[in-house]
Amino acid sequence: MSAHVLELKDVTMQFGGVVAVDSLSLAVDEGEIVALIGPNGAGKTTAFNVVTGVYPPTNGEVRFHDRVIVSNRPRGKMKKLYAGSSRGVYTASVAPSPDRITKLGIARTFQNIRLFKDLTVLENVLIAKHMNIKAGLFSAVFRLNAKEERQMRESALALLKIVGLEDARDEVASSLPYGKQRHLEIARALATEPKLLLLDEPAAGMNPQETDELTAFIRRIKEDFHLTVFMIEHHMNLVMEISDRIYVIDFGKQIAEGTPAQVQDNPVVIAAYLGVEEA
Amino acid sequence: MKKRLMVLFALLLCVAMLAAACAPASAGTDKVIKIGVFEPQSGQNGGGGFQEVLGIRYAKEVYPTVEINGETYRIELVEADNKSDKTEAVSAAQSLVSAGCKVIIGSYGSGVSIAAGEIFLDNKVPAIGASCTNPQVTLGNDYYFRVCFLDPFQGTVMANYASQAGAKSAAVITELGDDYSSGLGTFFKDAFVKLGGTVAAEEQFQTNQTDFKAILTNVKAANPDVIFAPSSIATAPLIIKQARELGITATIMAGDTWENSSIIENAGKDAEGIVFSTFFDDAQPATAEAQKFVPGFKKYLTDNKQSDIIPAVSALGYDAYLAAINAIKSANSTDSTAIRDALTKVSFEGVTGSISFDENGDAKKDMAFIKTVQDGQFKFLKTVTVAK
Amino acid sequence: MKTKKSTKRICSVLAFAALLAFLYLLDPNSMTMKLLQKGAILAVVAASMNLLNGFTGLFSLGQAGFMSIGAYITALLTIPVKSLDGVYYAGGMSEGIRAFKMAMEAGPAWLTSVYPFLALILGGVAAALVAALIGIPVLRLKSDYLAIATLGVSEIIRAVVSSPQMEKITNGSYGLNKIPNFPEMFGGAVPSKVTPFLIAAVCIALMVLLINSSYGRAFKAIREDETAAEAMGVNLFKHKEMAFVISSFFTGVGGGLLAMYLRSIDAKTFSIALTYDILLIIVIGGIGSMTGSVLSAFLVTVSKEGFLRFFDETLTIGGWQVPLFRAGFRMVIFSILLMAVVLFYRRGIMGTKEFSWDAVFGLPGWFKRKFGRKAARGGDGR
Amino acid sequence: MSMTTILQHCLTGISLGGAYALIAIGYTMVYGILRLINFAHGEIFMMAGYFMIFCMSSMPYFVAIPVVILVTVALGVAIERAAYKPLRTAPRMSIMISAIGVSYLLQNLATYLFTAIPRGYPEIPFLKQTFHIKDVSASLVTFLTPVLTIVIVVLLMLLINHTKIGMAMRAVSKDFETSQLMGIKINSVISVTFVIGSALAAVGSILYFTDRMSVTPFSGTLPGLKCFVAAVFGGIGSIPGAVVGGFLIGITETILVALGYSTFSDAFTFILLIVMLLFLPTGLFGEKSTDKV
Repeated sequence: MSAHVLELKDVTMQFGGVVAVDSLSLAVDEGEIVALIGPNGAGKTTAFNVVTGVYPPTNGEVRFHDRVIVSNRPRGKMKKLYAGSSRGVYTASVAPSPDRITKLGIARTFQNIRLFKDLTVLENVLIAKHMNIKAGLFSAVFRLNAKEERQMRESALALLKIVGLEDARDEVASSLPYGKQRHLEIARALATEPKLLLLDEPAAGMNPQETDELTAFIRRIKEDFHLTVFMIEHHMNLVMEISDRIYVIDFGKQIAEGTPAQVQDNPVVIAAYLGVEEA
Repeated sequence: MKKRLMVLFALLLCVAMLAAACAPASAGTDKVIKIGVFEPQSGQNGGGGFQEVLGIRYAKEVYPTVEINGETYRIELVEADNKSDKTEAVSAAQSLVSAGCKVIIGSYGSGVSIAAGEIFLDNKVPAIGASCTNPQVTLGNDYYFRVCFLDPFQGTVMANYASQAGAKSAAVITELGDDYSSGLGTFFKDAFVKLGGTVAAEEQFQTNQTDFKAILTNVKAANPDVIFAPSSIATAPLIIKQARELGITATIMAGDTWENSSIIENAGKDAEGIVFSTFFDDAQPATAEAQKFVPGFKKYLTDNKQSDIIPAVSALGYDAYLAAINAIKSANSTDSTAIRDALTKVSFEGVTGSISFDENGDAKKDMAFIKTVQDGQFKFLKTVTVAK
Repeated sequence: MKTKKSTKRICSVLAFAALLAFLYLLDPNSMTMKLLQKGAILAVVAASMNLLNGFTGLFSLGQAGFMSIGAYITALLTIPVKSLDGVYYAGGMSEGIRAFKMAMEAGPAWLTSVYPFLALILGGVAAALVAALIGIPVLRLKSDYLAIATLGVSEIIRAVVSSPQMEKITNGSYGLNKIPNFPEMFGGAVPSKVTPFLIAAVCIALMVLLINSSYGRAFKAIREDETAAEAMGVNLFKHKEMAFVISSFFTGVGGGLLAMYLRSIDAKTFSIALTYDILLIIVIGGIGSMTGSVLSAFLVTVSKEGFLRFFDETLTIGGWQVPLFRAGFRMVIFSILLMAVVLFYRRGIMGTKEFSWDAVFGLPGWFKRKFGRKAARGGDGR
Repeated sequence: MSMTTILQHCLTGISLGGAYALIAIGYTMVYGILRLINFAHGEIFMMAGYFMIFCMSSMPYFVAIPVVILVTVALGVAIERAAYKPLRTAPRMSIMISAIGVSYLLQNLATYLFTAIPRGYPEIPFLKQTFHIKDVSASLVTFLTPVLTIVIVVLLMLLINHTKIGMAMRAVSKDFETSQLMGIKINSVISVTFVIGSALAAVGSILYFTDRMSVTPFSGTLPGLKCFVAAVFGGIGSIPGAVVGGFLIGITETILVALGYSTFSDAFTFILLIVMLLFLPTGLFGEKSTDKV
């Protein structure tokens, strides 16, 4: 079998006494759209943050194309907790800063939109392009990299065209309508030329019609950019319609996994969601 | 929109200011000659500076005009506050020069004088320092003169006094980053050691430091006969009071800055018995000029609602003014270069003794007055003479 | 109406020529000249502080310290050998440096002509190096911790400079003087009075180029949202350090220029108050606008030391002495002004806007609208 | 160094530390709640000094002291209302600038009103009576300062841990927004914080200046910064921390000066700060907080 694009093994994230993610293991394969769902506070975003290197996990490792990108060994109390347990204990300690992970080809969006508010739409995308700039400081300051700069602008504009923001290029990001801001955030993520795209509740706060547009949009970019998509989402119809597989977690633990159909009639999932689900 | 308004406002202001600034500085009519007063009237040395200004103003009342080849010229004083701050000193000095002053008097505090010296030199306008005692002021500056003695001299004087008073060991306390304090301290040390004394303790403190307990504790441990603590009038009372509180009984000595009533006010009874050197004492009018100056200036002080103790710096300010007009007379022209040349040759009876300048432009003085505080009054002790 | 590019070019050239002509005509020893020179110097420092605080969002209060490094290095290198003994009259000077200076002065003509500029650059470089070292630990700190730490750094630098241990080099308490004035450029083609303006112009131009480059965008991204910037592949530490070092370099150069302007410096000159004055400038100018910083640098200097002096002098109108007017009043006014700006015009003169001819040409039209004359013809630039 | 000298130094250090501790508490409380370095705190302390001078000139000390405390509190609260409240929603930087602006203003105002020449601090008779234990000599205040500090801190801790307002304060410092939602009157809590902080600053200034006898417009600046460092050192937000920090800085400073490194006595404080922030960013007693993404 081909190596997974993304693989989490026994990832545990503990804040003080709270175990936000509890030895979570999952895998995402080439070209899939996988959704991670679960009630509020189930630890979905935390999982994302571990993958993107915002927090080093308490234990466990994350592999990207079979290469360990994040890994940590249990320390202090946790050691005892893991002593003699069947769960894997990881001795390597790999904790790269988020920008390194982005460079590897994992891009993300944020639950609460995090655009560069006072900068223009174009600038927002250009910043993502800065990552693999070749020109050094000197040549950048003296504009010796005019060609590179032009290319950056062109590809940025191309992206804006795709998300339908090319007319708004010079507007300030914060002045865009909510839906557009989501699109811009995705465009910005795409600008880092990722292989894997992590979407954190892309449809949050969207009306059904906008949601449908988004669904189509995600499909389209997945094809155009040969992406693998891993998303957190609450809108069930979006999730069910778009995703190939679904992981359900509750209280940091995985409680179900499978195709939308399977998950839908899984009693555990229903139990977990009863009264909690808001979509 | 508001922003736009601000921009416009700003631009207009700029233009207005430039226009104002560019307006030709009135070069003075042929009947008036301008003398610049370059003194701190605010900031750390504001107090002392003002006393110096008073002396100069009074001098102008006494000699309001000067004869230049037959014509009487009215003298006009132009004052600029240098805020005892080097960065401000440059522009203040420049403002005087631009105002067309032919001679400049000042400043209290050597630092600002040194900074301004370059400006006066560039513009070939002679300056006469009243109480700036640091060697640097006149050194290598042909346009700077001064009517007071120098720190090396002052340091030696105090060292002599100390050893004459039978002191064998001394503690020296100086302010870090302050040329006056550190300089005077060094010169005292050298002289005192030459005279066979020992320096028991050397302590430094920071500008604006208010707690001298730790330093003084060390001093107390060293148990010297005298403490030499040249410092600004800001820190003087602190040192005195805290020393006494720690039970230090040694005589505390310092330089000319300490002749300022604010020290007595702040240090109260603890100030009793401090000793310092100064340039002038109204009880000992050395010259005819002085005899005429003392009563006149006392009256002037009371008219201006000041205490009628004559501060030495006022006397020096007066002398600096005299030097200026004498030079103008003998130069017999309003050309500042000519006045400068004349200054090198002048010799006259001032309030603080007969004054003439050596090749550095320093007054040839060999006598200092030692004063102390008794019953909350400054009191003349003796004069000390040191052959240069 | 958008103005044609050519028109703008012409305007810029004309404006620049006019300024230059004005400077050339101005008497080098006039008050105006001195104030403008100081303004230009402060403009450089303010711009570099803005690069850090306004564009990268790092609230640093270390300016005075880095200025002192630049100033001391420049002074050390440029003080002519003949006046060294006079300057170091108390402690004497380290022989190594003296020897080096002698060698330099003995050097060929071309060397002596560029030497002052080398001194300035070295001053900047020294400041930058110190910044680079300090940045490694300090830049890990966030907002106000960073502020207080950098403020501490500047105090530490000041302590070291004035310490007796450094006396042979920095002349400890006595400070350095006999510093030569601004040098001429291009064999006198540019008289010394104009030099500071040219240098300032170059420095500021460089900074503007930087913030408009791709790296500048990365800086802004960090200002806007560190987490997002990192998620977009911007290496936080690298870029923060970059901004800190570059800013410190120009601050150092500014310090060097200040030394040439003052002609005599000591550790006291570079106290926290100096940093606050520069902060005042960038706040009034608008944090995040280079134009603003430059504009208000001149505005503040000229008003503070030029035409507002009268606040400090006792003013009597027709025998009646105006109250309040006495020494110190000027500074009170300025601090009140600062508070007013902070509280009511938080964006300062320019906000984050930069100068553009469009805006200028827009002004009349905008005026019409502003003061409700007839319907505006020809709107403003945007 | 003889025994008595060492004792004398210890005494100086401890009493200095006591005064620092009192000021540091003001910083730590304000920071704990507003996440703002109240740069003006040092100046409030300085102004309290001047208030005392004027009060004592017209009334006996037992009247003057409470009056001074009241006036200082008024000043502190006024500053909060005028300079910080309007900026509550503004970005962090502008609030800090506002704080710096206030201290700049107070300093210049003091220079303008009272000139830069130091004013002698009035002597409070019973505080100034000097003791001589063998060669060690010091005034009552020197002994009193640390004692008083401890007492005040204990009272403060009781207030914070066992009263409603104290609970509110703790809540606000834990989470500003949430506690607001929980119906805590943020503004009154903040005011109370400033009241306590300024009051302590006033007490601190009385002890500090009685021991050092003169006030200048700049007397506040350095103690202010040092006390902030003390607060950081002890762990911002933690009152016992601030006290420990205060004493520690006071004592180390004295030791350095005693050893003849007065040049670096101030610098050292900041070196301490930087080192602390690097290796123990939350200070001695501060608790860790992870910023949410």
